[in-house]
Amino acid sequence: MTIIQNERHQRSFIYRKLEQAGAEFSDVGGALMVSSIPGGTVDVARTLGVADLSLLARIGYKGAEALDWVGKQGLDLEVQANRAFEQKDNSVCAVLAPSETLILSCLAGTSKTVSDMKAAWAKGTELQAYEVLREDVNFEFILTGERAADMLAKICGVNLSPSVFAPFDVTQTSVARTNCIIVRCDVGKTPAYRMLGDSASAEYMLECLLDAMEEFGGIIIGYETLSALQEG
Amino acid sequence: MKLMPCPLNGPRNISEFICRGEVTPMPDTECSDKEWSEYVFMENNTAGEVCEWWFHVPTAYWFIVRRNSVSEEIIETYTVADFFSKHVKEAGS
Amino acid sequence: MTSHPNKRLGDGFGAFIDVSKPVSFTFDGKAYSGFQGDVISSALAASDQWVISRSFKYHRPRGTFSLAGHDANSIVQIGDEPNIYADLRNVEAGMKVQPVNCFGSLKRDWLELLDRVGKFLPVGFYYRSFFKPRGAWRFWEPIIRRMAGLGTVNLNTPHGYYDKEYGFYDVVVVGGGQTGMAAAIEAVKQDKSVLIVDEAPHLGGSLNYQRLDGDGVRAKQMRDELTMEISKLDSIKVMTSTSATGLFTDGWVAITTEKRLYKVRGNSVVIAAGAVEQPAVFRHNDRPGIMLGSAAQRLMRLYGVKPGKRGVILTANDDGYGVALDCLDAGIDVTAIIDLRADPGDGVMRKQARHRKLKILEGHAISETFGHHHVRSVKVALINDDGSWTETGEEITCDFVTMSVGYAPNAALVSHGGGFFSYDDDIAMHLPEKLPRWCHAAGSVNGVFSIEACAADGARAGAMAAKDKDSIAERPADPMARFVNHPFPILKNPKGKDFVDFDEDLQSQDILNGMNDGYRHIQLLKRYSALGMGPSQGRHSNVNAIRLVARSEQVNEDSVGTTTFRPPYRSEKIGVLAGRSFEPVRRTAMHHRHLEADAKMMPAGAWMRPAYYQKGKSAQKTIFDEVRNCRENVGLIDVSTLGGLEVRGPDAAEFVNRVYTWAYTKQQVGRARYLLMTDESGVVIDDGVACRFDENHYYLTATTSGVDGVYREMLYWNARWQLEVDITNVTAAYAGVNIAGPNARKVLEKQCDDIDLSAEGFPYMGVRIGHVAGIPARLLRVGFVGELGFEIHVPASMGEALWDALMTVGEEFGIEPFGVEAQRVMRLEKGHIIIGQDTDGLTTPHEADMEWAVAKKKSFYVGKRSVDIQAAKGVQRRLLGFKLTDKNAVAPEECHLVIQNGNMAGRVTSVVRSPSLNEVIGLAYIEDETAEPGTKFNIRIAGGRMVEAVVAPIPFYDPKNKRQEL
Amino acid sequence: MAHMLELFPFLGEVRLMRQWAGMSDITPDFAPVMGLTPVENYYIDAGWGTWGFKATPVSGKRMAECVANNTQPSLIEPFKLSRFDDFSLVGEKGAASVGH
Repeated sequence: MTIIQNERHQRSFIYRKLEQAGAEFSDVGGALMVSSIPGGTVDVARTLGVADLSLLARIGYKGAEALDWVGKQGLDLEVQANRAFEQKDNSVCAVLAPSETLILSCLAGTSKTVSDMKAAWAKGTELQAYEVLREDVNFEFILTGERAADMLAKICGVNLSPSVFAPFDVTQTSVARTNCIIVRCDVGKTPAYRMLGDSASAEYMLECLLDAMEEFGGIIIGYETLSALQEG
Repeated sequence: MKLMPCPLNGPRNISEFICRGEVTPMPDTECSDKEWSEYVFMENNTAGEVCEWWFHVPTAYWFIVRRNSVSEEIIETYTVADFFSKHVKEAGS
Repeated sequence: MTSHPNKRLGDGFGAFIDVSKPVSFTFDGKAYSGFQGDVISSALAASDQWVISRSFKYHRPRGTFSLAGHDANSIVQIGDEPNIYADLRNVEAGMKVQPVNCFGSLKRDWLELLDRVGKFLPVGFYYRSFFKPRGAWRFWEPIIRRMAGLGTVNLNTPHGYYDKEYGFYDVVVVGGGQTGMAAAIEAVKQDKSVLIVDEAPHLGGSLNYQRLDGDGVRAKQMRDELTMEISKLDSIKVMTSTSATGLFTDGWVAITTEKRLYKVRGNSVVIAAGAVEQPAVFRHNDRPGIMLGSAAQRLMRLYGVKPGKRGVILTANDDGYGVALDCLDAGIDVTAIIDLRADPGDGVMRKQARHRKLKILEGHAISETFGHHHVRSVKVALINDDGSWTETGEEITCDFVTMSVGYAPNAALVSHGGGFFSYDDDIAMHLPEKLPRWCHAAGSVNGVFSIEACAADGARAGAMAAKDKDSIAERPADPMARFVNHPFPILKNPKGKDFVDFDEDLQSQDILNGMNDGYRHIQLLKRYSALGMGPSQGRHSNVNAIRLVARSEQVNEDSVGTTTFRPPYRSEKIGVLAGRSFEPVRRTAMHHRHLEADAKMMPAGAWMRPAYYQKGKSAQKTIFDEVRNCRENVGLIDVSTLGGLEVRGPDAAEFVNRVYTWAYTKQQVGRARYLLMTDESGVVIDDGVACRFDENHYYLTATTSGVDGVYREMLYWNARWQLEVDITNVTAAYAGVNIAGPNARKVLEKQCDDIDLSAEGFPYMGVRIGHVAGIPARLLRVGFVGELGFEIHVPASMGEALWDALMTVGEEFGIEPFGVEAQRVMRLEKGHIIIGQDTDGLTTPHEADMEWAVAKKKSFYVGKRSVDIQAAKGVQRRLLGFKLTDKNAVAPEECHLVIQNGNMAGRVTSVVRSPSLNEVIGLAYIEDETAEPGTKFNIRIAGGRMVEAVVAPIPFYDPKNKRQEL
Repeated sequence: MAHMLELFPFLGEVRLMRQWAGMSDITPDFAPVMGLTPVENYYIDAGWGTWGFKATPVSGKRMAECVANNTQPSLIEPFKLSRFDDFSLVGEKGAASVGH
């Protein structure tokens, strides 16, 4: 198969499946991501779509004083487990526990927060905080569309319907018997869920999602569709 | 399926958890072999109120559950810190 | 009887069918036709096909009985799908329906003769007969097995696609009748989200077919009003043609459809499942044409089908008169109404029936029926004041009989949920006594019958549920309830065939015999007589059996107790229960490279690993070639699945020191050290290596299948110790390879320029951080295989790039990938153990011959005390290396027994014919503390033959470990 | 259930009529406990963890002997309750070579 990604060191955990789906790749914030994919239209995304964000920059911090340290770097967050907080550059800081945060890039991959945090961390800290390599330990997908919650109800035992699971709510639970972090981050007016899980299970999880999505006509989409969706 | 009120994640299906058994203090190093083997092998199997170690798998989170082993009613759940500040500091640490 | 199937009753009848859409299908090979909306039973009845199956024990012809799928009579088979309720399954064009449990044809079942010899098949005969003379069972078993069972399973049926779906509601209402709808409407008033589940294709419950008044219009009106209101409320979700099959803790409701299992959580649950109409017991009460009153009404009102031409109505309540009136409206003769009650009072419908001049026999009963494949006539008996009966000699001809003698609560779900019932003598029925706090029972399942009371009870339960109030077993006053259930609708007949349980062909005498055999407790009686153990789970038999027991024991029904309803409410497909099976598969970053290299993959925990790379050769040859290439040139193995744990913080060293057996506080930065972990009982549970990257940072490896448990235990211990340390599972974050072999350094040098790779600069058991092929990497000079080797850990997303880079530059040095099998061979040549293969659930470090990895001076590590106690006691067995004395002998296998002086003295844990040494080597437990290199023993191999082995020092290969330290 | 269907796909269409669950008694070393106890005239034969069926006749016989003589018969000596006091566990897991 022709593997554009072969030229790169960093490769998405599911890039073969993306290629099989006929994905076009291009550079987003230094990472090779799916720009477009046959059939992955905005209408599809409004109903149900899944995009691979695995190569977007993200980082995590753990430890008794981790939240303090993150706060000191100028991020907006509250000590409230399972809530996420959007930053000025549209990156998202999820508080997983009073002692742990997770910082996700904005969908466009243009946000600087994550790289700034990494740079700041490299300088070292006296605080009781520890870095967590979220880029490699997790895959990241985003599920978009009105039917996303209905689809998730087939593989996840937690109620994620928009009426109950508000924007920037976070849940850490088992999805298709794999531990996942789910953050509600709507795209424009479309309900959407960013989903992180065990990177080694990325292909398995994509298979489960596509199987559950079939009933609603959901398929893989690219970031061009996401940006279109963002505009609304 | 039973619901477990996790101190970190709120009520969740019990299938997301693992129980590690009753909170039992580790006997100190001077204890007799018999006391030690009791600690290692013997369960109290209390019929009634027990305090147990529970683990929420998706978040790798340990906490303490006070429940009735007969009625299976979950009376209260605690973070580890809260539990041990409320109760006697555990031996063996 | 010959009525054309397509001629159905008109106005006011046939609510569920669409007469503009005929459907044709076959039953027992014969062509039939019905209409869309028909169920199999109704379509067959419309064509006068009343016999649907044969009974389980006596193979008596059985027909449409409840029309509700409550009885076993209506069980049929369609193609490969067994155990279908003809009462519930809608007819579809081309459907091929088969009757079950008949030998020969449905009409001529040669096993019918069992019916004649019935008296020789007493209750409990399964346990008592067929065992004498000795060996007789061998003759009888296949025959009985063939006779038993309902339907056949095609062993070639493929795995169908089933899945599941979770649902979340404030209130779940089971039952869409008057009560359920009232409850739902009330709950919505408190603006709650509500789910209504009902088995029927339309809401309404008994309002769809029951008669509430003289002129028979009220029920329909009420149904239409209620369903209209429901349809306007979009916070009510309605699921019809769906069964709630189980109710579990905390409002967990299992709901099944053909292909999907719904796992629904309700904050509160309202059970409005109604009541199950009960049969009367008299001789030959099971003939086709004899049915429940509600069944006749369902036939007429739902499907527009006449139950017959001339009917006898047996009743003990006003509903029976309603059936009679429905028959008259349908143009059917009612030859007589036989009322068990001497003084029936005056219900609205009874008034109407008398007004219509129907023949009514009060204080009478049916003592016996006649007719073979269909009821032809009934014998009338007078009930005496003392409860006994005498035949009046009158025989009434008819072609159907309906029974309306009372109800039992449709209690299954309440009982699943943990509710209890007690028998109320006043209304002759079981009532919910204790309910789970979140579970509310309402309507006739709660002993409430009049339509007004049901509405009130539904509203009550709906309000309680909406407010999440603790449930109480209460009910509104319903004066009518006392006139619904007859306390003893049983005419025990000395000539027998008075069936109590139709599923198991149990007659009233069988119940009494069971008790005389000593099985007096209802639970014992059930298991001895199989009462209520058939497909209908006692829905029609439990109550009458309890009444019989109570009578003969001269106690009241309540003290007899009840048997327990267990899930599912209705038998459900195993496929549906299993749902969509999720089997997580973990793949390494190099997974597809392995596939491209023709790897034979094998599971390792949840992971997939290459066992060996086939290259069209035999497994054995491939594996040995991989070994040879690794020993002679250089090999590359994917070790990404190896567990990885970061331990960071001021107390990192102290923590590692507490959870592992060896000493780590003095471990130098930049060095690796072997890790051995025991649990509190001193049993070896995991191993790996500790890499110390700086004072406060350890990077630990753990076994592939062990790491999750190890991580969990570490968190547990630190939750107790509260040391200032962070533990993170980074297994998936790192892809790893081990490059091993004489040429390993040459290959690595081409891709790594920021680390001194020389033996001096990077000695064995050293660890470094740098770059390989420009990828940030952690390098460990450790080796499982005993050659010069480097383990390289890089970010998972770059693992494939690393693999590609090494394979490319390695080409000139003859690099080849090797799999788990080759690695196992090489580690055994080095005498390294594999936790879980060479250790079991009781192995201590000393038994594993690993005292060297246990720090004697340490004051504490998890399991220390237990290890010390056992060490002091002396070990019974020891894991030792062995060789076969005869190189060419047959190699033993894992778990073959070690035999010393004729006694079992251990077992083999690992064994291989070493390609590097060309002899059979292995590890075995030997229960002989004197055993030392040179000690001989036998191994019992397949077929009981013995091979001689000798204890040998390990490592077998390169004893001085020169190669790995090059 | 899912695993059962992997083995026997054809069972998917078969219907399950009744289900229930019960506790299974398991000892720390997976082997039963038989014989004398610290309590006088109190004997124990438990912890078979559902695997006891085939051993019932002989264990019954030895328990009868145990009760009759109030001594631990040699055949079931290793299964005594007090084996846990001195870590003399019975290698049932070993026999089955059940790993962790």
